[in-house]
Parts: sequence; structure tokens; C-alpha cells
Amino acid sequence: MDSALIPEGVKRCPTWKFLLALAIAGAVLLWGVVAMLMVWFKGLNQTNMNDYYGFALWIWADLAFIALGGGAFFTGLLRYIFGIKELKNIINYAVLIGFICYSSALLILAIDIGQPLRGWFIFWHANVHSMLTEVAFCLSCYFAVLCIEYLPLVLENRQLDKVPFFHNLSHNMHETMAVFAATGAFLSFFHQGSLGGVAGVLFGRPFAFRTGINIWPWTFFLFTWSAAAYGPCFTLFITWLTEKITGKKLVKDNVVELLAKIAGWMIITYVVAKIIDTVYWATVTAPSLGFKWTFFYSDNPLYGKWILLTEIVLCGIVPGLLLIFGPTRRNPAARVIALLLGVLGVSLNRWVMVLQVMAVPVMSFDKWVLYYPSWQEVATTLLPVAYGVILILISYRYLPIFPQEPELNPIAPYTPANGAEATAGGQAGDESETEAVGQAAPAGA
Amino acid sequence: MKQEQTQHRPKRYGMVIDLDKCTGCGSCMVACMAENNVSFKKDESDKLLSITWMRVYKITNGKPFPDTDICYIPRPCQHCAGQHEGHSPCVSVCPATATDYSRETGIVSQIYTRCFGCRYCMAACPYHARYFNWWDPVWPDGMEKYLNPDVSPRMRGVVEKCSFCFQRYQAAKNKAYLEGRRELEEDEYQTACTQACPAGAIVFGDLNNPDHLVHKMVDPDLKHGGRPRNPEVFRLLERLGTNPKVYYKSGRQWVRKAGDNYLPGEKPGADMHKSHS
Amino acid sequence: MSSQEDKVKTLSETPADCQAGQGSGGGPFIVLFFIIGFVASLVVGWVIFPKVLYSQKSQPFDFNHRLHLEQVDDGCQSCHFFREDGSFAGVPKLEQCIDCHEDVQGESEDEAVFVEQYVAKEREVPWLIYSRQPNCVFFPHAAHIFGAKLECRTCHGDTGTSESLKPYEENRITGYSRDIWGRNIAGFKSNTWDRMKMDDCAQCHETAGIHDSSVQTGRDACFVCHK
Amino acid sequence: MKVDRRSFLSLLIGGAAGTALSPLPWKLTDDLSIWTQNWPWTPVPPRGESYYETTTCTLCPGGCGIKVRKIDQRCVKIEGADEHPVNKGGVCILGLSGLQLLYGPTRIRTPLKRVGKRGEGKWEPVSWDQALTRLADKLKEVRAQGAPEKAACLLDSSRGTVGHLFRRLMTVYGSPNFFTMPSVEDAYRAALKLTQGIEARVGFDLENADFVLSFGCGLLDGWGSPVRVFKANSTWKENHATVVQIEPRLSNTAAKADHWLAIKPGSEAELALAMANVIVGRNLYRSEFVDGFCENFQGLKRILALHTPEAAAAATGLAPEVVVKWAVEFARASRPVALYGRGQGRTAAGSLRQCMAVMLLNALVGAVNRAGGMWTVPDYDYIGWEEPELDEVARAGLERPRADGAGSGKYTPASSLVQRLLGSGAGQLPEVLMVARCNPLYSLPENGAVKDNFDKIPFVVSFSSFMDETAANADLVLPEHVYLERLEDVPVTAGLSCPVIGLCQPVTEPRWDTRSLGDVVIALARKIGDSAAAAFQWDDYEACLKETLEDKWDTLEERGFWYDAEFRPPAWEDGEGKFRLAGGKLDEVLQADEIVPAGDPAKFPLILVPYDSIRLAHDYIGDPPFMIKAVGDDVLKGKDVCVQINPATARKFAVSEGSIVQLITPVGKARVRVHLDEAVMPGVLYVPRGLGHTAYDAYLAGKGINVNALIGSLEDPASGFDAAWGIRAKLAKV
Repeated sequence: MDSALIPEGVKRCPTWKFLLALAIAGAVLLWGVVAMLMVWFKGLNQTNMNDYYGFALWIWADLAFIALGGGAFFTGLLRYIFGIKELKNIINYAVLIGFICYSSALLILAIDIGQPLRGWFIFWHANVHSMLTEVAFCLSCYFAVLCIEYLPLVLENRQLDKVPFFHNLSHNMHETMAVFAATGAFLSFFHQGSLGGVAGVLFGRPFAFRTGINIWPWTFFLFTWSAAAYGPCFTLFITWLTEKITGKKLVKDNVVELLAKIAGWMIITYVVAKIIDTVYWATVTAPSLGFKWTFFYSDNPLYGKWILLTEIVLCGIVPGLLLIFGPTRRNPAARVIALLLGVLGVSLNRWVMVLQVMAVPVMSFDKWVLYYPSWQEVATTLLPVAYGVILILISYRYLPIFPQEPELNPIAPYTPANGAEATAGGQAGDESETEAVGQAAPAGA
Repeated sequence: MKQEQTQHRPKRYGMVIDLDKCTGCGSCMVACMAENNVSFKKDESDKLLSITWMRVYKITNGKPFPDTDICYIPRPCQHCAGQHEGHSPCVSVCPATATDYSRETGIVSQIYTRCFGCRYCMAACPYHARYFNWWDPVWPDGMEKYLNPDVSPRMRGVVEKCSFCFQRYQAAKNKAYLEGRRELEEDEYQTACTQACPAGAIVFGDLNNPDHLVHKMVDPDLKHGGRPRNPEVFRLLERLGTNPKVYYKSGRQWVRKAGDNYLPGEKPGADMHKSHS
Repeated sequence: MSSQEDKVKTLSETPADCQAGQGSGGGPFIVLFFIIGFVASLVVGWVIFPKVLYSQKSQPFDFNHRLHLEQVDDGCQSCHFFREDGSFAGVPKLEQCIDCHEDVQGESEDEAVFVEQYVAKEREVPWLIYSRQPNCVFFPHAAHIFGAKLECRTCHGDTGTSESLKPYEENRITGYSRDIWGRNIAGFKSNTWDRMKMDDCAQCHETAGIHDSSVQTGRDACFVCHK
Repeated sequence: MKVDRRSFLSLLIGGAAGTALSPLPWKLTDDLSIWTQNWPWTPVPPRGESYYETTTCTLCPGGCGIKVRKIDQRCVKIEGADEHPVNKGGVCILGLSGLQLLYGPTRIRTPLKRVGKRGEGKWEPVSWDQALTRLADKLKEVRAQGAPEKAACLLDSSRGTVGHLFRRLMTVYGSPNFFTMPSVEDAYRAALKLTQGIEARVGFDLENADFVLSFGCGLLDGWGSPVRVFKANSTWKENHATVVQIEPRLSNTAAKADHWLAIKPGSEAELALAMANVIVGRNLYRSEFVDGFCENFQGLKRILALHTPEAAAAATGLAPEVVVKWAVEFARASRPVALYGRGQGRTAAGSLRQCMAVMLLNALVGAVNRAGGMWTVPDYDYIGWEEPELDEVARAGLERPRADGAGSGKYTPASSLVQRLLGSGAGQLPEVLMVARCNPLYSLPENGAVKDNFDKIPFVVSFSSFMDETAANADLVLPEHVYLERLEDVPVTAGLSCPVIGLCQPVTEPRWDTRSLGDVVIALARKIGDSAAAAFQWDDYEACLKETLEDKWDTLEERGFWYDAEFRPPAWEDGEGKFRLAGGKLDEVLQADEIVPAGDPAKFPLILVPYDSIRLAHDYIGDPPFMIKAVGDDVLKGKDVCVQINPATARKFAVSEGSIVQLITPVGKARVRVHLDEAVMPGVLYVPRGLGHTAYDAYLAGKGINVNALIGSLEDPASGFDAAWGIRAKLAKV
């Protein structure tokens, strides 16, 4: 019944399945909205945060979402600035994922502040020395860029495209996309970096504190680099997930492998930088403040040395090498494992840079403090995930996200033979699509 | 003429707490709460959710009975100057300029109506001197009568902290203006905790003023962030370079050592004051 | 979903209409509608909104400042005086008025209200204070009067010579007196006393040029005026 | 004109553009944020004129001068009065919280008559006249039966005009049963009587001492007049005086002392006597005092002979050399003083033997009536009322023995033994009990037995300002003003070396329909009529007070206190007096048995000792919200009180930090939370006093346990004082 909206040349699952998927994701979304409203109306006492954990799950979610959304700016940079043509086949999806991640981050920031109605003070009464100000400005600006990048895609909807104004607008926007991509890359450099700076400048927190260049601590650069390295991993991983759920090949292997290869090199270079940073921090910065580096991993198993090993080796060197090395990169299983490890690695890094910072005592007589989120925090963190799933469901159904899809999945004129085949394929895809709504949430989280 | 000259001599208000005199009685905590309209809840035993601008930490030397020893460390906001005057851990990170550092007094301010509750300053403060209003403050019926009009009660969702009882400075300045003065006498501006301390363990005044007792006790090296020259005086987390204006005095070595972090085998010494930038 | 469908239907059924509307018939109407929307919202924003935003309250009874000013020796400070601790007493309390107003003076109705309703019953007059600053503000009159030697008029305008009290307007959302934001809804002012917002304080402090104590803003430190 | 979707869109765009160009969205955004800055449910304290009024704090016996900051009519802050001789500007945590009591929700607002069952909380507000009539009728009824001794009254102390008015009422009424709550001052008073044969109180010239030997006194935990002792402690630090704290637990006092001698609980007397033995044995005593002004030194020597350092070592757990070392240091100091009084010294008088042993140490080093020593301070004598006329019934009643036996027989040294009145060994319970300024139902040990006995008393009247446990279980409540609302004299004892009378003056109008206790007594006497009325001829309490204080009144009114700064105890050289060291009752006291905690060691392998904390009020006043907020999470966590236990003991009994256990003693059991602490002696458990209230407000009630419900009382064989300092205990899994 919505066939008129579905792009030409592709096939989509029956409406009821689509609606069912929407309903499931919508239920999670609703749960999150209830929690969000509770937080807004009753205050942050709905969380398990406290005066030692002023930053907790939400800030981590912000940092992680933005790192994972980094695929958008980096792919854009590669596509429009470095002119890597092949990537046009995945850039739409990268933009969509970026859009979801950034809008989610903004929403969570709006929930995370004690006085939401004063949130605009960060712009109006900005303290330009604060990394958070930099984050807010660049994040908002870049989100605007993402909107501009996403808009032409929306306008490419079959029906919207019929409106000449929209058609022309979309076309013209495509023309100027390089400008936006450049702007986006520039802004991303600063907000990804300033998110790293958020922790790195805390000279009262030796676990987070890093030296650096001028006002920018090393984490500034590490965060930008890691977002560029791991963001595409997330884009590729979600693309793979989408392919699995729809049961269709959506992006050609050469495109995927190209981006994966670039990500691999980025990861490896990042890990090298990360190792240098960690060693310098552990041997110079921390000791100069009176801390042996092992102290930060000494109190409980959650914040043990396994974190360093996991971050650097398991989720750094391993996926980096898997993606650089041709045979493993071309092997879908190995590649997906690498991508997944990358996604986990960057999420873990962001977790550590927020929550472990809060856990470690600084005054010699203070205590380690651990924290677990309240259900309201979890629900509001899943809210954007559900929202992301919904936006992907809708966008995939009605917008030509994957330019290669019609080519890879031709809809042949009906014959009994291929008709049955197509239906079977479609059904298999549809089934997994409905099932996967539930799966997508934990995967995204 | 003299008045003209001294008019803009910046102050550096600070505090010295004699930990050997401090008895851990808690008067400073309550004096602060009473002076500054600090709210309270039915259960305040979770100290991670308990607003105490002045918090008295109890520390121990960790030795077994009967060699064990304890000491109390009252901890107000340390009013850090940072590596360069005003680069306090918290002031530098506040995105909305809700917390500020005054060159005239050296006091780190917190404006509750400006704060929008991002809590970045709390993450930045190694002393945990900043507190968030997780709940709306509620005074039992009738108790709101004792609230001090010189300090605005905070609303839910903002950060608060010790202000060195700045309202008392404002009041003292008012009187000085009326009397045609610009400068305050040492005893005209004292914090509520200093005034209340039954042991007289807290001394407050202008570290820049050699006549003030704080200056005499600390003998601050003002060229190096106010580092104490008196060997019995120390600051909390000196090595972080926060340059606090709250000093502690103790004759006990283990207490002084507890004020900072040291590598295994490292001994507290003068050259520990390393700048990291 | 249904609106989506609707759209699909309209768009797909009448492509000709679309074209036509775009090209000829729709044009002027579109502009007209734009103008209607534009003008209407301007009227709402500039005229109706301020009327709705502020509630009008009248004072308990009228007061003639000019008349009183003529009777006293020490100008404004005769009634609006400083206490010994340097704090400013603000609006006078009943006990200051009572010396003269034990009995009804003159024939004004307001005087009668005052004496009968308040003096006789020993009730304080619940004046609505135009220049009331919010609770977060510490405004030291002493610093401005004795330190900076400002005149009352600089901030309070000609209140001292007024012969009657204007209605008190209260912002329904914030509870502030209208005089804080100023009469002009857009926030423009032509006299120093037209507004009493933080910006006005800051502007004057900047003009005075002696204050730069805030590390963050390079202006006056926040605690100079806040509590 | 066809209004299609596009026109509508155009209208919207025009509207949006117009709105953006109008002040509406911007002003609204701004105003909404301003709204959050002025939420109507966040109180805004009214501004006004700021000024101070001075008065005297009566929340503890310390007698500090305070000034109350007021804004117009509101009291907003309590601060220490700088000029006051007791506290010199300092103020303690309880004093600072006073306004929460004044304005708090636990105030009783009007006289109340019980309508439900006792303690059920059902009350009927009655007028003062009705309430007083009811009480007077009850008293007359008892008197009419010819048994006026069946009426008893219980006060915090007998000091001051109010204490004396009550006492006078009981006298004309004909009851000898006037009780005061126990205090370490009772023991000192008894010891003075035995050694010097005088009725006086003991003061300490702490500030001038250079060696302080404290036998478990919580000098920094609220002992004596707390702020004064804090200040003295700072003086000691400045003057490099030596402070030695003898106590099994590293209390705040022990932590701040120069030396901490951790002895086994209850062995203080053994240690003191052994030290005396050393001092005598090594001829370190001040012969000019001992030989000059003491009697029966030989007798003392004989008694001390048994108390060798070795014997003390066995009792205390210290090495004999340590005993000798500190005895020698103490004796060699130039102005040493030894102090007695466990914890705050306000829950029980304790063992007279121990008090005497400590006093003997002072005598041996000549620290009696000398700078830096223990002073004999005469009782306040400004109450010079004429003796009342007694009628027949009264004379007969007064002849009858006190219900607690105090002042006669083996209880001769004591003047009031509340535990014998209300505790498990109680004999005759009164028919009518009037309770003022104390909360026996909470603060007496053997809480369970006290409560049972209380229930048996037919008519209980409380004069409390607050709905405390006793008031909650009374039949009639006649609420008095809180201290900030009343006028009263406050003669301070609390170990002060010089006499100080503070004036408690109203700094605010009474908040509720309450009355001054003095006025209540006078009105009550009038209602009783006859000789009672005749004995209370004052117009009102204020008139009585002014008349009584006569020459001191002007000073009191002007300065807020009267202070005899020049006071010095009489020099021995000038008088006839002698200090008896031994003989007669003294021998009996010194040779009395050691107090051993109740319970079978086999069944109860541990010992539970209550401790006092300055942050926990445990007398008549319960912790106000500010104070309970200042209590550490190693003392109270959620609703659970922490029992302090040495880690070694915890290992032995397989309990760990934070675990919830049953604390069981021979008299009761309670749920507690384990807190491992190296600051306590292995084998000893510590629980703070001041928690476990069932009354008061939600900020205090239901938190932790009342340790008085777990400990019993032990009668001191030499005096009848309650001398229990602990009880045997065990831990069990919940």
C-alpha cells in the first residue's frame, strides 16, 4: 500500500512486516521516552549518578555514538575531498548513520543536564576555554551539516523527487556537497578532538590528564584519529548487518574492502599513537603526579589491566592487521570480526575515558567508587538506538540509500521459476528483518 | 592618597587548617550548612549524595591496633588558582561561565542561576568539593524560616560549592563603603567555619597580606603559586599543580604525606612541586 | 502513514494541477498567505505577547513621592536609608511612616486607606517593588552611592519626583517586575534607568573602567553582584 | 481562492519568519530559563535588617554564650558569643543546629492530653488552664490519700531557679522524691564529700595544666563544657602540654592526645591505683601537699601496696614498665592533672572507686586547688528564698524514705539514683511522675526495663518542648518554651574552674502555645493551693528570677552572663581543711570490687561498650537534621548503625565489612552493620549513643539502634551509682 513511495527498481518486505518491525523498535523507543520524561520532570535523581560520578553512562554514550558516527565525516572526507569515487556507494549510509549518532548524542546531552531549559546558556554565555563549549558548538554545527547532507537523500524519495523544486534542490545540493563535506571534516576534527579534550584537560584527574600541544591534550588528537579509524568500521558493520537482515547484497565488495583497508591502516596508525601516548602517560605524566600507572588498574576486576590489553591488542592491533592483510580483509567472517572488535574497542576506550576517570580516587585518602546505571539511564540510552533502528527502517524502505542495490538485486520480470526464488529470498530477508529489530538494539548498544 | 594606592591591591583569600588542633567535631560542617542554606534530606548517610560544602574526611595511618592513628581533614572548596592565576580545574572547564575566578579576591565563584547542570566541573575537581542538587531542596514546614537571605537557596539541577562565605565579604564591603573605606580589616571578613571552629583550628585571611595570620603561618611563596615555605604546612594534591588556597598544618609526617600521592619509596620533599605544563 | 498516502494520492493524481499551481494560480496566493502569516505573527509577537506576558497589579494605595521629598531634609535617604552595617533598608517600614501618619493627614483617599488599613492595624504595607532584583542578585547600594557616587536617578529614574505610582507589572513566567527587562519588549533603552538587567550593570561597570577581576570574562567577577 | 496545502505551508513559513523577527521566541526562551532560576517551590528567604541578640545555649550543660543572628523577626543563624568566658566565640555542632530545633517539626505546639493508648500518638489539644488543672487535680488526689511521696519529679539537674522551683514545689507538696539525671558530677561531688568533707563541685583549671592524664574522658568528644575543652586542647597544643588518653578505643580524644594508652575496658581504677603506687613507692609525690595537708597517708600506702604495676599490667594489658613510665612522667610534670569521667560523662556517674582513684592521683601530685589542677568550686548560692511553710501532710511525706534510697545507708554518697527508681531493680514506683528537660525513656540504660516500669506509673507528665520518647509515652504534655524563647538563669558547672552564670534570654517570640517552665511551676503551685500556693508568691517567673538574682541581675541583663574571673579556690595554707586519703568509707570505696560487665563470658565472648560522639546528641535533645547529616558513613549507613569491630576480631567471628549481623547481649538484641576498625581493641565492640530514636522526626527516628536497649545497669557497690560501662555480647548472623 506504500509501494508508491518505495524507490524504483528495488523490492521491499510486505508492509505488515515493516510495521511490526517499527512497532517493536517503537516499543523500545517509548520506554526510553518514558524514562526521558521522568528525568526531565523529576530531575537527575532518577539516575544512579552521584557527586563522584557526575559523568556516567550518558556521557559515555555521547562519546561512543559520536566516535561511531565518525564514519560520516571520514567517508565524506575520502569521497569528496580525496575523491575516492567508489565510496559514493556507501556514503549515503555513512551519512545516515552519522545523522542518527549525532542527533542521538544531542538528545542525550539534553537529557543529561540538570537544567534543560537553560541548555542554551552553553551557546549564549559560552566559555570559550571549555572543551565542552567547543564540543557543543562543533557538534551543533556539524549536525547541521549532516542535516544538509541527509536532506538530498530524503529528497530523492520517489515522490518528493517529482516536485521540481525538491528535485532541483537535491541536485544542487549534491553539487555543493564537497563544500559541506570539507566543512564537516573540519568541524569533526574539532569536536571529535574536543571530546577527547574533555577528559584530557582534567589536570585534577591524573588518570585522564594528558600533556599535549598548546591547549590541546594528546587525547584531542587520539579521539579524532580513533573516530576516523573506527567510525568507518561501524558504518561497515551496520552495512553488513543490514545486508544480513535484508538478505541482500547492498554494497559491492570492492567498496567495502576499500573502506575496510583504509580503516585498517587508520587503526594501526592510531594504535601506534595510542601506545606511545599510554607509555608516556604511564612513565612520565602519572609518576610526576605521584601515581604509579598500575595503581589505576589496582582496585577491582572491572577496571583491571585487561582493559589496556583489550583496547590496544584485541581491539586495536588485531582488527587493524585483519583489515590490512588482504586475505583476511577479503574473508567476510574475518572482516566482520575485525569490524566488530573495532567497534567494541572504541566504545571501550570511551568508557574508560569517562567512567574509569570517575572511579579512580585522586586524594590519597579517598576511595574507589563504582557505579551502575539506573534503568532510566539505560532506557534513555537505548532510546536513540531504537530511534536509529526506526530511522534506518524508514530510510532504507523509502530512500535510495544504496545506489548499487538495484544492480546487485535485479527485479526480474515474473516467471514461475525466478518468481519463487525471489519470493523465497525476499521472505527470508523479511523474516530476518523483523527478528533483527530486536537484535539490532543490543548490537548497536 | 594611601587609600588610592591600596585600592586595587588584589587579595588572595585563603585558609589554614591546623590538623593537630582540629578535633573532627563537625562544627565547621554545620556552621557552613547553617550559614549557606545547605539543604538536607531524610537520609544523608550516602556521602556520595550528601551536600557538604565543608566535608570533614577521616583518615587513618593504616596501622593495626594499637599503633593506629586517625586524623580529620576538613575540606572546603580549595579555591585553586591553577598554574596561572585563575586556571582552576573547574573554572577552566565550565562551558557556561557559571563558575569564575576573581583576580581581586582569588575566590572561585559559583553562580547557581547560570549553571545548567552539566557537572563537568565536578568531574574536573579532584577534591570532590562540588556538589550537585540531584533533588529539589525541601525544608520541613517552618524550617525555611531560618534561611539566610544573603545566600540564595539553590534549585534542583545545579552545582554548588563553598564560596568562602562570600556574602560576608560583600557585607563587610558594604560597611566599609558606608564608612568611606575600601580595605577590610582581617577580622571583618571571616568565614562561618573559621568563626565557629571551637578549637580555633581554622585561620582565614589574605595570603598576600604579610600582616595576616594566614600569611604568617604559611609563609607562601607567591612567585610559585603560593607554595608553603613552612615545612609543617602543606596543600592537598600539591603535585597536580592546582595551587589551592586552603593550606593544612600538621606536625605529623604521615598526615602530611596523606595530603598528596607518592610513588612507592618516594619521600615528600620540596622538589615534588613539579609543574606539568 | 495516512498523510503520506494522501500526499501520494494528490501528487500522483493531479500532476497538471501541480504544474498549474506552481506556475500561475498559486503564486500570488502563496505570497499573500506568506504576508498574512508574517504580519499576523509580527502582531502577535510585538503587540499581543507583551500584553499577555505581563500581569498588571495595583499598589495597595497610591503614594506621592514628590510631596514627601519636599517634606524631608535628606533627600531620598531620609526614607530609603542605609543601616549602620552598610546595608540598604529599601522601602520604608511602617514604623518610619508612623511618626507623621499616626492620624490621617489631609483628605486623600489613599491616606485614609493607609492609616485605617495599615497604621491602625499595625500591618506592614505590601508594596510591590518595581526595582526588586531577583534573589540571586547582591546589589550593594553602599558601593554605588558612597563608592561610585551615583545618583539614585541613574537607576531609578524620576521616581523620586513622581506624584503617583504606576501600575506594577509582573512577568507571569518569571515573576520579575517589568522594570527589570524594561518597558520595551525588544529590550531597547534610551535612559540608564530604562532597564535593570545584568547587561546594564555590566555596561556601567565597564564604562567605569576599573573592574576586570574576572578571569573568565575579563569583566567584573560574577560574585561582585551575585550571591 | 483555494486554500491548498501549499498556501497553508506558505502561511506557516510567513508565520515562522514573522515570529522569528518578533521578540516572542527569544523573550520566551529567556523567561523560561529565568523561571527555572526562580522556581516557586524553592524558598526565597525574605531580606531585612540584620542584627544579633545574645543568649545562653542550654542544649547541653556546657553553658556557652551564643548570639543569634536575626533578619527582622526571623532567627537565621547561631554563632558563638565572642566575649563569653566559657566558649570565647566558639560553638559546637549541636549549638549551631539550634534553629532546627526552634523551627523544626518535632515541636509540641500546645498542651496535649492523651486520648489513645500510651505511646499510640493520639492526643487532644487542651488549653493551658485545663492541662494545669488536670495535673493539679491529680497531685491533690495523691496528696489527699496521705501519700505525697507518691509524686515524683525528674529533671536534668537541680541547678538554677527552675530546678529550685521544682524542688520547692516537691517540698511544700511533701515529696522527697525529687530526681535528677545521672552525671559524672555526682561522683565528683560524692568524692569531694568523702575526701574533703564539703558540699561543692569540682572544676578543672584545664588551660593551665601541662600534663593531662585522662582516664577515658572524651575531652574532645563532648566532655565537660565541650567548647571550653576544645579551646583548652588547642592551648595545650600551643603550650606543648602533654595529653595522655587512657581508653580502649581510639576516640577523637585519643587520636588528638600525645599518647594513647589502650587499656582493657573497665581497668581504669586499677591503673590509677597502680600509678599512685608507683608515685608513692618512688617518693615522687608532692610532700608539701601530702605531708602538709593530707590525712591518713599511711592508710593509703597500705591500700596501694596491693596495687603493683604488675597487678595493673594484668588488669589493663599494658606492660608494667609502661605503667611506671607514665606514673613517673605524670608526677614529674610541673602542673599535672588527672581527669575522670568516661566519654561525655553525662550518662552515668560511674564507679566511685574509679573517681576516687583518679582524685587520689591529683592529691598525690598536689594538683588540688592549684593552678592547672582540680579545683573545689563552691555551689552557686544566689537562691536565697525563705524556707516554705510546710503543712502536716508535707512534713509527714518528707519524713518518708526516698524511693531510690539515695542519701542514706549504703547510698549515702548519692543524692539521686534514677536507675534505682526506674531501672530493673526499682522498688516503689510513683503514682505521678513529672519529667522535665530529660528523656529517661531513651537515655537510661536497661531501656526495656525502664519502659516496662514507666508503663506501670499511672500518671506521667512531660514538660518537653519536643515530642521525644518520654513525651510520646506521657499522659499529659505541657510543652515549655525552647531556650531561644525563654528567660532563665543558667548556672554553669560542667567542670568550669570559675563560676559562670549565663542568662538565657528570649531572642524570639514563642512560636507555639508553650510556656516558660518556671511559670508553669508557679501556676501549678497556685492550682494546688494552700501551702503550695503560699510558697510561690511571685507574680510570675520573671519577677522571681529578678528578685532571686538581685545584684547580679543588671550584669546579667547587660552582658548576658555573670562571671567571677578572679575566683581561686581557697589555698590550703589559709584554711583548716584537710584532704583525707584513706580511712572509713574511703577504704570501703577503694577496696570495693571492680565493676565486671554482666553476662557469661562463655556465652558472650565479646564486650559491647557504648561510645559518645560529639556529632551525636544523646541527652534530652536528639540530633537535629544538620547534625545527623554530619554523622559519618562509618557510623550510620542507611538505617543501620555500624558496630565498630577490630578486623582481627571480625576474622575470628567470620564477619566482614558491611555485613549485617545481630548484636546480642544478655538484655537485648539488635540488627547492626559491621564496620572494621583498627581503632578499637580486639574483643570489644563499640556502638554510639544517640541513635535508635523512635520519636522525633523522620530525619532522626528509626535510624540505628538505641544502645541503651542493649546494656544493663550495674550498681556501684560503694555508692549505688550506675557504674555499667559495657556488657558482654556476641554476634550472630541475621
